[in-house]
Amino acid sequence: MLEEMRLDENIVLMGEEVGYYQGAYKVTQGLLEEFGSDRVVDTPIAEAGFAGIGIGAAMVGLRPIIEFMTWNFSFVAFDQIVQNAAKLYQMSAGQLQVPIVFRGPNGAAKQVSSQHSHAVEAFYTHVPGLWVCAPATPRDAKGLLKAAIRDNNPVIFLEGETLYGIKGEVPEVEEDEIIPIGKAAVAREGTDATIVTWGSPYYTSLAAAERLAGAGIECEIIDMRSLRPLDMETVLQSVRKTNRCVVVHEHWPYAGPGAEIVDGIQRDAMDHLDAPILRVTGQDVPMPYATNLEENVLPTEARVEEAVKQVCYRQ
Amino acid sequence: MLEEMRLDENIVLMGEEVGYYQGAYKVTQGLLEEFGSDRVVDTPIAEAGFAGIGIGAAMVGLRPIIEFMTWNFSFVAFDQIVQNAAKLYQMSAGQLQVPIVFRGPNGAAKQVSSQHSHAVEAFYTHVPGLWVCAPATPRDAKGLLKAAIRDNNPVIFLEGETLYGIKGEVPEVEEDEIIPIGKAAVAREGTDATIVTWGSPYYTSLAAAERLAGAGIECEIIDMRSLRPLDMETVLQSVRKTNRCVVVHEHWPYAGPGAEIVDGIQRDAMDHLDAPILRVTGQDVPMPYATNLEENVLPTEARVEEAVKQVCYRQ
Amino acid sequence: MAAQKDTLLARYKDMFRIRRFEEEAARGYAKGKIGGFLHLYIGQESIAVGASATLKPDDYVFQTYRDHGTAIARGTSTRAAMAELYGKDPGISRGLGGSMHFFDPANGFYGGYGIIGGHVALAAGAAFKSKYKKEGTVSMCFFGEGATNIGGFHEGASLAGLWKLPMVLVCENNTYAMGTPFSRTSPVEDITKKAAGYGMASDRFDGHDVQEVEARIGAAVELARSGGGPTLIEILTYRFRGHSMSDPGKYRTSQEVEERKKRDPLKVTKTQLESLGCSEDEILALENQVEEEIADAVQFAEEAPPARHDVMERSVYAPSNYVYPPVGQP
Amino acid sequence: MAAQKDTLLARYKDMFRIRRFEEEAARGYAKGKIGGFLHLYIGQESIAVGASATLKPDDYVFQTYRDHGTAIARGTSTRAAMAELYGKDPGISRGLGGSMHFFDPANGFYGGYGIIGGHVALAAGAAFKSKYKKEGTVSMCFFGEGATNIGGFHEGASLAGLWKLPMVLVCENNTYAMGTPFSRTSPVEDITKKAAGYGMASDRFDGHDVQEVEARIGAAVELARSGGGPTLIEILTYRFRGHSMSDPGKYRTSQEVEERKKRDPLKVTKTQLESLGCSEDEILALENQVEEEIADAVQFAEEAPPARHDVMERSVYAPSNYVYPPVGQP
Ligand SMILES: Cc1ncc(C[n+]2csc(CCOP(=O)(O)OP(=O)(O)O)c2C)c(N)n1
Ligand SMILES: Cc1ncc(C[n+]2csc(CCOP(=O)(O)OP(=O)(O)O)c2C)c(N)n1
Ligand SMILES: [Mg+2]
Ligand SMILES: [Mg+2]
Repeated sequence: MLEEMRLDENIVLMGEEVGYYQGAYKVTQGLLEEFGSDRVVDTPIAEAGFAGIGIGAAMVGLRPIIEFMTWNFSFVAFDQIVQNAAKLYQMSAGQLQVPIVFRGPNGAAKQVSSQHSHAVEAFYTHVPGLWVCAPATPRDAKGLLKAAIRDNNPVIFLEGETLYGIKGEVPEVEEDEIIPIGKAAVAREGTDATIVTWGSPYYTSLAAAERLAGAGIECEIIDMRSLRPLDMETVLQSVRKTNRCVVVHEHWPYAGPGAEIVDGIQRDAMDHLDAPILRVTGQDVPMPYATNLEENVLPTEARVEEAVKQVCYRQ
Repeated sequence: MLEEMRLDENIVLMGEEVGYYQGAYKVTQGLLEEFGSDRVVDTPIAEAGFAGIGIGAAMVGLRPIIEFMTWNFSFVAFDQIVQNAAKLYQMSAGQLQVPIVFRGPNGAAKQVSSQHSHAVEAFYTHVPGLWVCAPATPRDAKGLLKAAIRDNNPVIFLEGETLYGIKGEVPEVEEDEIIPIGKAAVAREGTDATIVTWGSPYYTSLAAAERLAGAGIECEIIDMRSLRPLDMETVLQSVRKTNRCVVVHEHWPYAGPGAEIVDGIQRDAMDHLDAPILRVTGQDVPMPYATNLEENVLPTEARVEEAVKQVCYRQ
Repeated sequence: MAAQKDTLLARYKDMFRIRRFEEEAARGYAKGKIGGFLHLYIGQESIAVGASATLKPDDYVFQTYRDHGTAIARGTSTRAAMAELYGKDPGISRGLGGSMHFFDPANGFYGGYGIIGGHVALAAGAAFKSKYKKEGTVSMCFFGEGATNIGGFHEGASLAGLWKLPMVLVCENNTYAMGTPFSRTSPVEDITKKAAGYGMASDRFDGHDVQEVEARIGAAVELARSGGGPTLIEILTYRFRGHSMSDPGKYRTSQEVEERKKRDPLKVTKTQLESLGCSEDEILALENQVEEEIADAVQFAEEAPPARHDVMERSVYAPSNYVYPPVGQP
Repeated sequence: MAAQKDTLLARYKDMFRIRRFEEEAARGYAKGKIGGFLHLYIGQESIAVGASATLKPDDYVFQTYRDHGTAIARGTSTRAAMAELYGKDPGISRGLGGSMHFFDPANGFYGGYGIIGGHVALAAGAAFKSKYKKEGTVSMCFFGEGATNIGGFHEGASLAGLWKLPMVLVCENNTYAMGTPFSRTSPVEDITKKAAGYGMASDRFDGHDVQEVEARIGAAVELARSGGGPTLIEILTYRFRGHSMSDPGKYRTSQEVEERKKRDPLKVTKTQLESLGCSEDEILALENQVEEEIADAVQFAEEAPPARHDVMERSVYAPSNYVYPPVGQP
């Protein structure tokens, strides 16, 4: 963010506690000092209002980054995102662009209960006019955020609330590495089954894959990174090789990107499938508070392992 | 509605223009006169407010019916529906129930353009705690509405805006016919391919099936009627018989109930499939105004025909 | 005096253009050439015209779905406007938007919006940019009285007030929101009572006199332009037609409508023109010009090619070849 | 005088119970026994206690995520409250809700809500039912000053004002919304300026004196109960701790906090009690009772069985065996 803001003074950052407080999760640390309160704008608690202000400012030439303290709070701004951000380019027949990034932490944090634990990707991926990114690694987060900021369309940028703690290699400033929106990554190569995932279940999947390797099953892991557009080419290539697939995601089971990926695979690679595709999902309940329950509601390593074994007929 | 309101004075109806104006689409004609303005309540334009009032009143014992003039306007009340209506029963560990029906017309009407043409089922079916109904025929609309009003959970009731004009057999008052939430109907029997659909594409599918019959392909049509819970048993039974399936829906292609149905079929009946499942959907664009464009954005008979032929390898 | 007369004649012409455009739109709708929802501006012309007279070309204007009048007052050609209603390719939104979604940024018109309240924050966003870039421009947002209970209005107004954005919020109180009189949906009769809660200035007046509209809105525009922050203006007006073409308007008596027609802004202005020494011929000549323009617009729309599928598909996502401008030169 | 003393002693005990509960909650959090977000009510006890004293058992109360104090003031047992924080099965929401979502309708407490603004309309809904059923009950909704810019507050307040619902809207202005002082996020300093726009009564006062809180809120409750409609009340208060346990509160100086602690409602009440002739021993005896209660609550929570998976699964959807009551007898 810092690097991009240095490049273009049209980029402004807006959200609750992004300035003086340095970000509720300290993501925006130091930005206020460098850019001042005109560009790093603390807002009142009025998500629909400041999302709308961002969209309006984008229509007339700024390139705002709107932070939702968490994506759970985007529901009060749902109308602005779906009805205005996503549609203005088309309603105006291309006369107005909306280069805006909505970003913030997505998914469950520990024990924050049902109103604060949404994995929102199913809601936003459905809508034409939006791009949706969901990086899992720090490197991808940085490279995709750069792409998102430079894109001329509204981008829904889903950061993992539980992933803020994860450190990883990040390219140097000079490199200016951009990860294009809509390209998946093969995060682990394997021959026996494909695991398609994104966001924090990526780490669950990696761990499960290590355990499965011990049992002689080599998983290929596809980290989608972007959810709209979906890079089905990379997924299909892998499935055509392994002939088996498990999709692992945090969002509720009913539909969402998880089901969309399954639909695409069965449509374009059914002949290559040796078993039905299975999904390991967040359970179909509002998130409970108690930690013993929460752990099982989220996709677990054990459930991933079991699903992979099942598609490999190895139970 | 009338019949139910006569049975229980806890049922109140609330929405814009439901009273004095007799409903924007005249659905609520006559109710004000019979029940008075305490029970048939005209609201200001404040969907989040009156949806919230309905939820609050339901928590403490009323059984409100909240009308959205159209479902497009529910996005400003999205937070209330997803964060409160759907979750209160669980957050309160069963201490509070939310017996409420949200209803209104869903999907494209003719040429009302991008902000007024949403098929919203993908957004609401995703959420545990909600039931979702989408009847296509007048009889089902009546029977399901009765079930929805009597249910103790929040129900999303999607009426077809273009279907208000359709007349059909409706059972007499005395019959008190209730169509249970979560039961699909076999609307047409056939042996060669299954068409799964709901809402106004049901009629498109019927017409396409007639044309296909002329070409020697007999389609079985499953009208889902409810979208959460999904009656996958009925779908699977049909697919196991026909071995081919096309899902036809108005909502945008990315995920939604369309993809969820595909996911369920491939998971539980892959061995019975002789061809990948195809979907005929609303196109992945905000709805344009011009009628020549709109017609093709919506699922057409021709596209249904083509898809069925394709799954039958008869192009 | 002569200058006043010329100005007023110009305003009359602009109002008359809108009136005739709307009448022809209604006719096109009746004939089935125009579809969807069609919300006419007839009776409120003095507001669009008076307001536009206070604005510069690069100021930002946002309106609801009842947007034809405001767009035309800002400079949208009646040809492009009518073609849009007909769903044709040379329409102002290329047939994609229709009646409710006119867009003409080249003329400073940033759109008609279908969802009540949502565009107030968009307009505040344009004002935010204006302030951030020190442009000296003003953002003007129109909405109906029915919009004042919704959260979108509240949040847009709160932020505009907090940040002292260069913005004018114009509530066109035409007495009804669809079939509902304001008295049944608002906790207060006087909308400007809300201004104190937003820390902004306010004004409230009757809208049938275009000169008064221009003067009073003009003061708010000047305040905004000079850094004095936003103003909430309530203008009392009336729509002579139903809410949209499908509304027979049975919730009001014909006496009420007739009563209000006595204050028809066009009639009022005509009387003013006469007292300024304007002859009937002068007015008629001008009306004839407009008649020709509108007839031409209808013919243009009739003959124009239909909206295009490829345009629709291309305008879902913008191309993203964005290159940063050299630092410091946005 | 003796009556006043007894009453005030009771209030003191209720406030002290909340204070000690919150302190033990903080300790449980530090030990890792409690997870998620934990928002303490320390410093604001006079409001929950004073307000609850004005209410009847069947009145409806709604609060934000900062809800322990209000629930306990309404009658939630400290055992069930602490068990909830520990995520245990006998918790007031059976471990499903946690700190932010206490629910105790049996004691007239209709929940703690995590999304700013949303519960204002819910509270209005309870008031709607009260009016519709002519119950004579009142609905009271608490929210922070940070909530007054959001649409949920506006719509709830607008509808309450329009329909004259029996409701009291209590804004606990504790000066900060997370790290943001109110002055940086509100267009006005005095929140009750918004009341005129909602057509409702208002009141505004300092909250450190529980007797004053009780008297002033009591007036609004009486107004609501007697059909006089809602009141918007702003109470100036202060939280001594951070926004939640993860907030070190660096945005304010320790001088500021120390200054405010001089008006700690517990301290203020103690002084009042002394001047009413209360001995230190009397107060201490009462404090000891509370200490025992809280210690017991902690032990109960520690030993209670964990939240249950089957309860969670069963409480996603309510059983639907609803049978209509005989007509006319709801
Ligand atoms: C959020 C939302 N709810 C409902 C509607 C449906 N609707 C369209 S216009 C209208 C009445 C608006 O009245 P007012 O704001 O007074 O404007 P007017 O039409 O009188 O110009 C309503 C309820 C909508 N467009 N958006
Ligand atoms: C819609 C929404 N946006 C943001 C948040 C995150 N958030 C939680 S508490 C809070 C501050 C609220 O301050 P205030 O209303 O003054 O209440 P206080 O915490 O001081 O009691 C914020 C921003 C939220 N819960 N809901
Ligand atoms: Mg109006
Ligand atoms: Mg506060």
